[in-house]
This record gives sequence, structure tokens and C-alpha cells, in this order.
Amino acid sequence: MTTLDSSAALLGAGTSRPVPTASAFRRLRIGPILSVLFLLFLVVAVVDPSLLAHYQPLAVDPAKSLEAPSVAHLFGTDESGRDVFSRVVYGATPSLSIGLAATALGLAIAIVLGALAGLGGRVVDAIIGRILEILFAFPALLLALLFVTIFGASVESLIISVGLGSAPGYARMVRGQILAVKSSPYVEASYVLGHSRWRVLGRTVLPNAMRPLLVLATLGIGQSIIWASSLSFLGLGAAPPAPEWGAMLADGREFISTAWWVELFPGAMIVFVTLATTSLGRYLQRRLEGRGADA
Amino acid sequence: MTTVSTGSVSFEDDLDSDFTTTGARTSHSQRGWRRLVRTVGSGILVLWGAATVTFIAINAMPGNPAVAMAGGAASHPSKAVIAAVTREYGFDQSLFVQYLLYLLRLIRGNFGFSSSQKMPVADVIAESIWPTVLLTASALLLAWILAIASCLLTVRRGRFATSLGSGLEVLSAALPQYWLGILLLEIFAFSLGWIPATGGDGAVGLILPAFTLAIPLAGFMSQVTRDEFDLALEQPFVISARARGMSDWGVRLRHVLRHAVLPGLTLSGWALGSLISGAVIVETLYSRNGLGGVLLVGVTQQDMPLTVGVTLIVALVYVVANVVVDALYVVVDPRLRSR
Amino acid sequence: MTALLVEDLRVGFGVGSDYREVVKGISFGVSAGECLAIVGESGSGKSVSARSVIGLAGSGSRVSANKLELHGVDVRGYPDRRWRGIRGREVGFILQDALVSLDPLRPVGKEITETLTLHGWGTARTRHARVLELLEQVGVPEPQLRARQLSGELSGGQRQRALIASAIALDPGLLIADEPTTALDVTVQAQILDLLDETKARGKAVLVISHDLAVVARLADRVAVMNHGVIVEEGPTAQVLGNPRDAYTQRLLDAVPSAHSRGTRLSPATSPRPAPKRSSSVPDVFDGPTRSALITVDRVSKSYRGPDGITRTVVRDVSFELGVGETLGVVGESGSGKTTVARLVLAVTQPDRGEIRLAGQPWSGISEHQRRPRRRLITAVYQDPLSSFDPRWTVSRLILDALPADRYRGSARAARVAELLSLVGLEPEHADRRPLKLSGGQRQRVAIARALAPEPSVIICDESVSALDVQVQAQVLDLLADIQNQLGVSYLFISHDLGVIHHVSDRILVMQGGRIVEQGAADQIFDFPQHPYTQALLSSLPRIQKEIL
Amino acid sequence: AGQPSSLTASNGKPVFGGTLTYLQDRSETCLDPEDGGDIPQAMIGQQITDDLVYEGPGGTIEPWLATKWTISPDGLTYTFTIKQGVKFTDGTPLNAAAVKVNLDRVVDPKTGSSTDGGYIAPFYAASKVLEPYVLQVNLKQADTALLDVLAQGYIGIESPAGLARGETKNCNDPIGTGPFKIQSYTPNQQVVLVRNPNYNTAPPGSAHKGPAYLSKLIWKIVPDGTVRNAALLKKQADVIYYPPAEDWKSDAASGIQILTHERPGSPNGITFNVQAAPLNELAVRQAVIYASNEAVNLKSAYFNTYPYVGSPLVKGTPDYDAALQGAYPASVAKANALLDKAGWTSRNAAGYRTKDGRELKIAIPYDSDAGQTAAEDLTLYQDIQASEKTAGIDIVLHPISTTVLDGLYESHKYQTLAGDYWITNTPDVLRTLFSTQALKFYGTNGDDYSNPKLDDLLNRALSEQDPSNRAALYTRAQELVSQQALQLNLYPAEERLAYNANVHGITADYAVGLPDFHDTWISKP
Ligand SMILES: Nc1ncnc2c1ncn2[C@@H]1O[C@H](COP(=O)(O)OP(=O)(O)OP(=O)(O)O)[C@@H](O)[C@H]1O
Ligand SMILES: Nc1ncnc2c1ncn2[C@@H]1O[C@H](COP(=O)(O)OP(=O)(O)OP(=O)(O)O)[C@@H](O)[C@H]1O
Ligand SMILES: [Mg+2]
Ligand SMILES: [Mg+2]
Repeated sequence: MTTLDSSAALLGAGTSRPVPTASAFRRLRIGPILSVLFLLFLVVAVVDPSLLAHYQPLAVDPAKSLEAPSVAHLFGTDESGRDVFSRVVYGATPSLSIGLAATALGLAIAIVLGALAGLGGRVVDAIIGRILEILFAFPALLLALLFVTIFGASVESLIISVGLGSAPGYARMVRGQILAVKSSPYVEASYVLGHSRWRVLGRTVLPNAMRPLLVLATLGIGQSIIWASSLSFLGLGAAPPAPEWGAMLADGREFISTAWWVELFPGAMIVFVTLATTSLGRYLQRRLEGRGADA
Repeated sequence: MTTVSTGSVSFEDDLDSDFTTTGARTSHSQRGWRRLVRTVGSGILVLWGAATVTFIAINAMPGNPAVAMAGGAASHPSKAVIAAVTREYGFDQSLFVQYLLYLLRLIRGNFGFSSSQKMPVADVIAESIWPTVLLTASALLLAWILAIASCLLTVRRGRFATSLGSGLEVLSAALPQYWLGILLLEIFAFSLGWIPATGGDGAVGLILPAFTLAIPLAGFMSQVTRDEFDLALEQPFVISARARGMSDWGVRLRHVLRHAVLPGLTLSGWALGSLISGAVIVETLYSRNGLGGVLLVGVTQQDMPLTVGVTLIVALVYVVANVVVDALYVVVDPRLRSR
Repeated sequence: MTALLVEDLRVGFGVGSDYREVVKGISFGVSAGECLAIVGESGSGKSVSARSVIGLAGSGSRVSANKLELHGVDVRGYPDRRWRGIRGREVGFILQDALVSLDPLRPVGKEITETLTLHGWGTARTRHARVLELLEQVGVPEPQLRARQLSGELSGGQRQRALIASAIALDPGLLIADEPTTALDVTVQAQILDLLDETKARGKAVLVISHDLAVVARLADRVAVMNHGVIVEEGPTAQVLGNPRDAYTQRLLDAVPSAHSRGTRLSPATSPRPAPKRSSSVPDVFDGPTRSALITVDRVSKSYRGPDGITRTVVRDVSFELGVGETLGVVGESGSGKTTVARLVLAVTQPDRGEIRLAGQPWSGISEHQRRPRRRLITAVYQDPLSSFDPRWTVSRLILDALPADRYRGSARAARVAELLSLVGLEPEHADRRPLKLSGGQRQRVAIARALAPEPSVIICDESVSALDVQVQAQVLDLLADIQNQLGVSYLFISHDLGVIHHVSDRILVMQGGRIVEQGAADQIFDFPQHPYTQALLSSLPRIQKEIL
Repeated sequence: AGQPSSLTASNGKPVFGGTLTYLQDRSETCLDPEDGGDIPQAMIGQQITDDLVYEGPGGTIEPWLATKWTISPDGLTYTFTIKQGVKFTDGTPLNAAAVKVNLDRVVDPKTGSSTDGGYIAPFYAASKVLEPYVLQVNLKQADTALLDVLAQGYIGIESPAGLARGETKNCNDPIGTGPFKIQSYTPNQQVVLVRNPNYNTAPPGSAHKGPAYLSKLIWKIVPDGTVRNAALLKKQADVIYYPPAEDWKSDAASGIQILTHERPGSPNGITFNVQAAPLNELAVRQAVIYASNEAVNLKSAYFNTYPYVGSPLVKGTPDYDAALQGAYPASVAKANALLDKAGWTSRNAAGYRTKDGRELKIAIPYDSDAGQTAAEDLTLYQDIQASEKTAGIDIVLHPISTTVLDGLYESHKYQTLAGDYWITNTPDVLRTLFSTQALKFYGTNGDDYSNPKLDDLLNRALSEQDPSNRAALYTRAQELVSQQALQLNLYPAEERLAYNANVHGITADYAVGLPDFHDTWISKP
């Protein structure tokens, strides 16, 4: 018998260069592993930065200003002669906590609004829907700027404004999720079994509606960090010399031509955090959905 | 395209030949009207809401709102000026009356005078709105082009291309705009000198800012588009098309793409909001004139009339954009026409 | 001349250790003017085999064959470009999922034109005319209008016909139809089969794939039975269906429910309890309300406001009763209101007019609070059990959730779960699994166990077996029968499958457009249908000829 | 116009014509320098208007639009003779009446002239047109700084017809007698200026008389220094304002010239609020200065581009006292000794000094807007912060928005003000900054300092017509201010321009160091 070598021989081009499912899974895992490793690095940086950084983040040494990366200073030094690597490591705590806190706040608001809209009947839903739409008309940064104008620039305002800015998006998803779960056959099945409204809400609707929020949160952290750092960049965030990444970026901006490392590394940190959380979030998302798919 | 002599619209030929879906035409146009009325209604509602929120913001501002409206403490408004503002805005009246007066002025298109720009707010906006609309619109367009190109070229194109495509998308979405902007500026303007460092005029000046805004957005768009693209490629109707003898490119362009852009299209309304946020950063970064920069000035200089004006214009742009997106959605997904 | 000749076709998916062969060396051929049917249960490799014939086995597939000839030409090793020349022109292909095989965003006419355009047939003008002609030919009414409509605006049968039109547009010598009648109402199903018959009569070769033996019996000249990737038996239709040589074929045939199978087991015994014959055990209640009625539905109507703002009455003036230990079958075409009736009886929706009583007490029109204590009396088994389970819960948790709190406490609860599981024929080890990790039949058993947990008097089965393979369906139907015999529950059994309905029901309701057009004892309805709709329904039902069986 | 204050390599003959692109860091909301009075306005104003008098090197006052003047012995009456045959660019003739309109307008609070209004208004009584070209100015009180102030670009003489158009119009297109006039103005983007072909009022310091060499001057706003510098390097601009300090080295390598001109007045530094604890203690203020190591930190933060100024006045200011430059040599030991003596003896866990349980903590609020606070300054503050720590002083940096900062300034609820400087060409700036009068009436005394002795010295100096007596009084005032440690002085405000090698004749004026393009020409590259 003649065995045709592979599908390429028999199949059309469109299907002859397929992405085999098995290898797709293998490919998927590299990202999450790297992400987890990077996040572990960050956890260490938050728990005990001195393990990673050998300089104090605030130790000024004007004699050594703007030294290029070397063995002694992995990421070089900044304009005050501070070790950029150490600052990046110490900067993990403020930068991440702003991102996390803002995401948490955004989600909290979203859950309340979304749950009210999803569960509160037609009128409440319509009202909250309008409120969300109005909030959507305020781009995140605009909201943050307004907020900062009224309440002043501080880390707290930063967190609150970024959280508020991200809330409508989350809320819309929470609402959609609750509505979907509410009308799902398994919720109806619960009612048919004679369970009370509150029991069904508490045991079935809410837990299931909240399930995708983990993924959402993971995806959101990176964006929150980016937004918070944008505000820091505009000068509305953390105060120097605190090693917050966004503020460091604002600092390093003018050295982009003369000392690129001051600008590049904090920025790369933000990118990596976002990459890591996003790829982890998407991995989780696929896992969640994938379980449904292999049914 | 040839039209068949029967007089009806031919269903022959290319993507762009639009098949009017049929059904009772009158009821369609009635539905169209109803939808239009609903969209406009909800648009007005959003504007009203935005105006209300800004009204609350003015009143939440520390200090005398009359001073804020007269340019803030920093501009040392005279007593007479404060009195005039107080009278005009009714700051001596009840909050409700103030609110009504405020709405009335807005309806009349009277946005007040910008203390920081020494110009009527309407003039400031008129001068800065087009650069921003141009910037955000071209960024949106560019983001779409990048996202679609990425999907067409890399979805299910072998392991390497696929990972490259999806990797680049996630990376793009993770880039902070200001950082990307600085890098682009350094590379293309400072080092290579391809583009004037000050941005240059006209289309050239638009290149870097538009890319700065578009790349992260393209990352987002193409992630959702990719998922949908991937799904659609496996759909029975796609296999049917292949079974009719259609080529891979044909399938991608004629069938899959249309489905794949739908979720991204839904995102476009939101995306515009984020682009306006981004415009604040990009306009500062590239020293471009525009609403973003004006807004930043308004906010940092506590120029309340300006801030309110820009806020409402942004809300209006958002509303209009959503109407456009809705309309586009129907063009791409004619199923909605009959709903 | 042989239109298609396949020898030792093998198809596998995956790479390395994940590699799995799903078609394991099958051979078959179809000649012009002949129809070959491939039958077999789900997953046996029918579709993959068919798709391999046009080089579209699927992404990540490995295909090999000793011989693959289309109209006498060896097509192995063809590059994509040459395949494209064959697809649509020499082989017309109708995909399995007819309802979603037309691009929902493009007008139907454009989809059909595509075949012509791709192969450079005619001019724009002639193509237009040809499309209208084709639509006419496949029996789509008002072709001018339909061509401009989106596929979503067409009914299922019309869509299937449009798809056939696009497949035969270039008059290919070979037509492959994968499950051409699944998901269609019986009446529409009959029309499609006629259409395929006609194609065959025009001298084309037809390869039909189906899991429905009745469809095959009507259409095919020869039948090939596939199981786990191999053809276990092949021969003339009458011989294969009437006198199967292979044990698998025999089992397949046995599992088909019909009037003849009433009161018998459909599957080889899986439990020690034999199902007693009980065809005459239930009194004939056709003549009117009896006192023993568990559920009384009295002139109930229900209407819905559609998204377009138009109110449609989906259940009109429906009255019936369900007696103790009785199985009441409900049939009717899609959209006739069957599910709505079930939902009304379940009291998850309230009637606009009329009244429903449960064991003589009001059931509709009272508060949920009043209803809750009696809720356990009526439970349900749905078509898609998976979606009716909370995705976070394990099997035991699902059943525990349904146990009445007042009746089972402490360790008695776990014991009761075990008992229910064994009652439906599941192993204790299944208790800790999530439903996702169970097979379709097992899931349906879990659903039945859950429905039994509150010890109901009535179980509503809405298309409970429609998504299952014949053999699994057979097991579940047997199980339901066993339970009824043991516990004496009543079933309100909804199905669009007349065979199933005939097999399980004592009495039958026939619904059309929200009305009950006819009701009566099962045999009476099947043998002496009164209403024209029932007659049409029954006459369009393809059956495996009695003489063959 | 003025004298080239750094030698420009101008080989060859000046060429007429050409367009020069100049990049400025900040936008001006109004082009008229009298309306408000921000530096960018004066910089534009310098190109389109001329002043009544001209200040030459060493603070000498020379004729410009006023050909001559007399001062009454009591210093209360000034009589100016105005140059004849001069026309504003709108055709309006220049005469005494026109100047009167300008002076009256400047002191009118409605005009909102923050700079000249503040300098002139307290003294100005009225002016009278004696003859078409003779103007008499009467003062309420003697003001020896009047002519210096009139030489500043902030009070360019504008066309009365132009002014009559109203504030908005005049803001967009002020009309003067200067070498250039405005062709178009796009707020926040650019101003296009074209040569005034009839220019005939070049000041004494000018290298040439008659119209400017350049036919067009494109004045673009590019806030980002890095971008300005890159544009210059790529020849997309001819001259830029304020090249970033870190780029000077590489600029020089690319043949870029840099012009610096120290602006007279009070240097850039950190102002101490003497009412706010702990800076109400003289010892603490002095200790902070001793501990700051400011000269070294300045060198590092600004890449050695600024001279350190330790005295209350910048070198070029009349009656500047050079002896005070080294009044506070960097010494942590001295700081420690002072603080120990003042009772700040115990230290907390973080190593900062405390007294009665209070930490020795000083907040420096600064403008979070990157356009307002130079990045180098921020570096400098951080470096100083680190230096102060060695003496146990806790410096906290507070970024706040312009608005909030304005409010803070208004309320005087701050310990320090960062980036404070005052550009003016008279030692009277000391009165502007440290007198009780300034505290009570002008709101320009950010130190909240009030000392009758200092007030007396400054007031006497103001009416002292004898130059040497006046110098002595100002020397004593400077000593007092320095001894009181009212501010941490850092560096002079400087005019800094970078330009390509083919640009010649760039100058900055002596009065306040504004760029002047009258003598500028471009040779073929
Ligand atoms: N693209 C693919 N990748 C991996 N496995 C596949 C793919 N397509 C089909 N299979 C597997 O091949 C086997 C045969 O599938 P096929 O679709 O031919 O079944 P079938 O007999 O047509 O069943 P049904 O009656 O349900 O349509 C199944 O186990 C299926 O999971
Ligand atoms: N909640 C609802 N809102 C609006 N219309 C509904 C609703 N439920 C059902 N309908 C409509 O009522 C009609 C009858 O639906 P029903 O589900 O009862 O039909 P069915 O006989 O069960 O059909 P099938 O065999 O397809 O399941 C359909 O046209 C359906 O669209
Ligand atoms: Mg199949
Ligand atoms: Mg149904």
C-alpha cells in the first residue's frame, strides 16, 4: 500500500499547514511558565527586595550619575547615581500595589453595580445601564484627571481614579455574566427543585457569575498598572524619590538619548508585568473555556 | 458589476456589492427609525449625564465655585468679576436653580470663557477638536489595519507564524503609550531622523502619534479578532466554502474576516474612549495641539469652564462614535437589520 | 463508471503520542446513478471519511489511502490548487451541520453564486439566472426573494435546500451529503430525501451519511455500516437492514425505537431487572378527565412578546390530563409549543389564561411561596443535561442539592445519593466526578437521578433522549421504563422523534402551532390518525420497512 | 535688542533674508507681555516692541524710544523726550500720548500686569503730555529702580490703536515698533513673525541699525527639551530655548553653539517660610543650608552647566555683593553643631533628628507639571534630600498640581517653596521678596519674613539718589538677608539658547536676558 506521507500530500494548502491541537497546548505552556517565574521574581521583590537588590533605592551618589549598565549596576545608574536595578526591584511594591488595589476597587464597584443591574429587575437594570453608559463617556484618564483635580494628587487618588475608570467595563461584564447565568438552564433547574430565590442566588447564580472574574482581574491588573503609571508619568502619582515605575519613567524621559537605560528598564518592567498577567489570564481563560469545550 | 435586467439588485459579485436584505421594506424603515430615535435618545441621556457629573464635580471642588469658574484663585479674579460670575451662574441661588441655569447655558451652547486660554471655551474647542479627531480616527483606523493584517497573516499559519502573531499582539497590548511614544520618538525621530523631531506638519506629523496610539489598541483588537477568526475558520460555513472550491485566502477574506471583525467592532466604541485618554498623553508627548492637551491644561490650571466644555465634547464624540459604530455594525452584520 | 473509489483510507489526528487513527483503512465505492449510505453511531468516523474524499479531512489530519479515485482519476498528492478545481465542480458536498453551513452574514444567493464564480462559470447575468433556476429546482419557494435573504431568515429546510443548490450548482458527478436530514422536522426531512432521490435519478452518484437507519432504508441502494473507524458490514440495503450479518449492525437495528419495540427492551440487558410487558397495564383514559389525574391542564394559553415587539401566542387553549403512572407523549414540529407546555406544567412560567392543577390543587396562578412545598412532586429531565447542571458541582453535590432537606439528614443523605446512583446504573466512583467528565449517556443518567431525588410523582422529559446516540438512547429509554415500573411515576414525554414517542407513550398529544390538534391512545393515533396534520406527520416518517424487519 | 553677550562667530558679512525656526519651551496664553507677564510673553514682546529706555552692560541706562530724560532732585518727576518719526507697525505714530496710554494701562489693575504693574504701580501717580513728544511722569514716592524697570521687555510700548481693540484681540496680535511683527498665531503651537521693514529704532547695543536681517521668524512651542534638542541636531530648527543640560556635551560635539546669559535678580532656590516650624528657628534654616552640599549637588544634577550662586542676588544685578557667595560653605559638621545647640539632639529610628518628639521634617512642595518643574531640579532636590539626611534632616518632596500649588502659595501654609526666583535688573528685588510691604501688600514675600530693620534699609535705598550711598545700603540689606538664611540659594536664572553654527548674531538683552533676533542672520550652511 502506498502511504501518503502527510496531509500535505493529500490536502489542500489551506488545511495542510495546520496547527495541531497537541502542539498548540505545548506552545501555550511556555508563556504561563515564564509568566509565573516572572511573577515569582516580583513576589520576592515585594517580600524582601534586599534579596535581589544590593543597593538602597534612595542611595544617591552624584559622582556616579548616569553610568551605563555594568556588572556592578545591572541596569546602570540614574541621574542621581542611584542603582536603577535596585530602584526597579524596590519599585515593585508601590507599582504593583497601585495596580492591584485599583483593580480590586474597580472589580468591587463593578460587582456591586453589575449584581444590582443583573438581579435588581428591569428598572434598576435600566438605571444602572444608563449610569454605566454615562461613565463610559468619560474616558478613564479624563475621569482620573477630574478626580485628581477635585481631591488632589496622591497615591490614594490614583488608586481610586483608576479603579473608578475601570469599573464600568467590569460592571458591564459582571452584569452580562449574571444575566447569562440567571437565564441558564441550571438555574431554572434549581428553581424547579423548589429552592428559594435567595438560596439559588447565593449558591448558584453569584458563584457562577463570579467565576470568570478571576481571569478578568488578571487581565485587568496589567492595564491598571499601565494607567496608574500613565498618571504618574503626567506627574499626578507617586512622589519622588519613591521608586515607582511610572514616576521613574517620567524621570528618565529626558535621558532617552543620552542614557537610555534609565527609561528603558522601568518601562520594560511595566510591559513584563502586563505581559505576564495577560498571558496568565488568557491561559486561565482558555482553561476555563477549554473545559467547556471538551464536553 | 452588472445589474440583472429583472430590475432587482443582483446578488452577483463582490464583497462590496451589498445585497439589500429583503422583507417588508416599510417595517424595516420603521424599525430603523425606532432604532435611530432610541440611539439619539440614549445619546442625549449620556450627554445629560455627563453634564450632571461635571456639575457635581464643579460643586465638589474645594473653595468657591465662582472663583473656580472665574479662573481659579491663581488668576486673582477681582470682586466684580466674582460677583458677575456668581450672578451668571446663580451661585447665590439654590443648587437646583444653579443646575437648571447650568443646563440652560449648555443647551444654548454657551460654554463660558476659558481663563487659562483667554478665549471663549467654544473657540478653544473649535481649534483643538479637529487635530484630536483626526489623530484618534487615524489611530483607530491604523489599529484596525494592524489587527486585521496580523490576523490574516498569522492565524493558523503554522506554529511559528501563529505564535509570533499572538505573541506580538499580547506584547503590543502591554505597551504603555507614553513609553512606546518615547521609544518611537527616540528611534524614528532622534536616531534615524526619518520623521521631524517636532512631529512635522500634516500627515507626517500624524505618523508617530497615530502609531503610538494605535499599536497598543491594535494589540487588543487583534486579540479579540484573532479568537473570533480562529473560531470562524472552523465553522461549517467555512468548510462549505472550501468544499465549493474556495481558496484559503478567499475563505479568509470573504467569509472569515467579516465574522472576525464583529467583536472588535463592538470594542471600537470603547476604544475611542481609550484613544481620547491616550490623546492626553500623546498630545503632551508630541506637543500636538488638541483636546487632550487642552483638557490637561484645563484640569491642572483649574480652568473649570474649559474642563466642563472639553468633557462634554468628549462625551459627544463618544456618543457620535457609538452611533457610527452601531451603523457600521449593521453593515457588517446585516442580520441586525431585520431585528 | 465508478464515480468514487476508495481503498484502505486511513485518517488520524494529532502528533506523537497523541496520534489517534479515527478511520482505520476503509474501502468503498459509488457508481453513477447509485446511492451508497454510510451508517454508524456518532464518532465512528463517517464525516471524517467523507471529508477526506475532497481533501478536507480537517486541520491537523494525516490522511493516507491505497486508492483514491474520482471519476477514474487518482487524486492523491494533488496540490491545493487542483483540489480546488475538483471541489464544487466534480464533487458537491453537503456538510453535516446544514443550519450553520451557510455564511450567516451573506445573502443566500451569493453563497450559491460562489460555486459558479469560483469555477468561472458563465457571466454575472447567467450566474444570476442559474441561481434562481437552482433554487427553483431544489424547491425553494420565491427564489428571487430568498436569494436576497440571509440564511438566518430561511427556515431549516430552506437552508438545507439552498445548501444542496450550491452543491449541485455545477452539476457534479458525485454528491456527498453528510447527515442531510438531521435537525429537520419529519415533514421537511421527507422533502429533502425526495430531492436526493431525484439527483440520483438524474444519474449522479450519491454518498449519504446518516446515523438514522430509517433515512438510509428509504434512500440508499447499498449500505456500509461503520463502527470505530472500520466498515463492519457492507451490502445492498435490504440485505444489511433485513438480514444483518454483523452483531453490531444487529444491535444498531434493535436500538431503533418504534411501535414494534413498545414494551420491549431496546438495549441488551444492562441491569438484572427485566422490563415486564405493560402495553395494556394502563387504562385507556382517552375519553376524558378521570379522578386520578395528577396534572390537569385546563384551557391554557400563553403568549410572548418577541424582540420585535410583536406578541405571539405560542400555546393556545391547551387542555389535557396526566394520570398516575402514565406516560403522555407530546409530538409536534419545532416551534409548535411543546417546550412551552412543559415549562407551564413545571410552573417556571405562568399561563396567560387557563389553569393548571396538580393533584386537584391549584398549581398555576398561586405564589411561588405556596408552590414551593409541592415543587418536589414535579421534576424534569432536559435535552441537554450538561447545561442543566451547575458547572462547579460534582455529581453527588448535584444530587444532594435535589434531596428534600426534611426527609434525609446526616449520613442518610449520602446513602440516598448512592442509592439513586445505583438505581440509574451509575457506579459509586462517578459520584465525585464532574459531569463534564462523563459520557452523554452517563450525564443523562445523572439528570434522571437528580430528577428522582425529590421522589416526584411526575417527571417531565423534554427531548430527553434526542441528543443521544441510538444505542445510548435505547439504554436511557429502558431505564426510564424500569423506573416507571418500580416507582410508578408519570412522564410527560416530549420528543419530535415519532419512533421514540410511539415506543414510550401510553397516550399522545399532537401539537401544531400551539394547539393540540389531536390526542389519544398511542396506537390509535399511529394507526388511525384523524387530523390532517397528524396524517402528514406520519406519512412523511421514513421507516424501516416492516417486512424487512 | 542688545549687545551680544557671548561672542558669536560671525565670520563674513550678514545676509539679509531667510527664515529662522526657533523652538520655545512654553506657550504663552497672551502675546502681550503687559497682560499677565510670564517670561515667554516677554520673549515674544522683545521681538515686537521697543522699550522707553535701554539697559547696557553694567546696568547703565541709555536712550531708546526716549531720546533723553530728566529726573527732578526729589526723584518724583521724570520728563521723557520721545523719539520722533517712529511708527507702530499698524501705522499709528509714536508720541508722548502713546507712551502715556501704555503707562496708564500698565498700572491699571484691570490689565493684570503682574510684573510691571507690581514694580511701577505703587509709585506711579500720573503722567502728563507736555508736548507732543514730551511726557512727564509723576511719582508718589521716589523710585530709583524706575528706569531699570522701564528697560525691561515686560513693558514694550504698544500701539494705542492696537490696545483699543480690546484685550482678546491685543493678546493675539500686540502691535509695537519692534523689529518684527506678528503674522499669525496658533495658540499652543506657533507664532509666525515677519520683519518690520520700517524698523528704525534699533537700541544702542545693536550691531546694526535698520530692519532685522531675518525675513521670517517661526516661533514654535515644543515643551519637551529632548525633542527641541533633537530637532536642532537634525537641523529642523535653527535656535532652541533651553537645551537640556545633559545634552550639552553631545551638542558641542555636533558643532552646536550655546549662549548663556545670567538673568539678574534673585537666584533660583528654595524659599523658607520663617513662620513655619521648624524653619522658624534660624539655626535650623542655617543648618539646612550648611548640610545641603548644594554646590556639588548642583554640579551633578545640572551636569556642571550652572554656576552656583550662594548670595541673595545674582552677579549681574546692580550693587551685587560678591562677598556673600561663600557665606555658607558646605559643612555637615556646622549643621550638626547648630542643630545640636538648638536642641535637635535625639534621633528616631529612621535616623532623623527630633526635638520634643517632633521630627526635623521639612516638606518641599513642587509643581507636578513637568513643564513647570525641570527634571534637573527634581534631581537636584532629591540629591539635596539625600545630603540633608546626613545631618538628620528629613526632606519630603510633594508633587502637587499647579492649582493646588497656587492655593498653597496664597494661603502661606507651606514650609518651603521650590524653584523660586525673581528676574529683575535692580537690587530692589530684595524689597519685592523680603519686605514687610511685600508681605502685606504685594503678596510676593514668600518667606513671610518681616523685619523693620530690613524694611528701613530697602526703603532708604529706593529713594537714595546717590549711587554709592545706595550701594552701601543694598550691601547691608544683602548681608542681613544672607545671615537670616531666608532661602537656600542655588543657581541663577539663565537665558540659554542653543543654535546651529550657521546662525549668527544671537543676543540676549542686559535688562532681563531676553533673546533678541534683530541682529540675527543665517549663513548658507
Ligand atoms: N479535526 C479533528 N481533530 C481531531 N479529531 C477529530 C477531528 N475531526 C474529527 N475528529 C475525531 O474523529 C472521530 C470521528 O469523527 P467523525 O466526525 O467522522 O464522526 P461521525 O461518525 O461523523 O459522527 P457523528 O455522527 O457524530 O457526526 C471522532 O472521534 C472525532 O472526535
Ligand atoms: N421566553 C420566550 N420568549 C419569547 N418567545 C418564546 C419564548 N419561549 C418560546 N418562545 C417561542 O414560542 C414558540 C414555541 O416554542 P417552544 O420552545 O415551546 O417550541 P417547541 O415545540 O419546544 O420547539 P422545539 O421542537 O424546537 O423545541 C417558538 O416560536 C418560540 O420562539
Ligand atoms: Mg459526522
Ligand atoms: Mg422544545
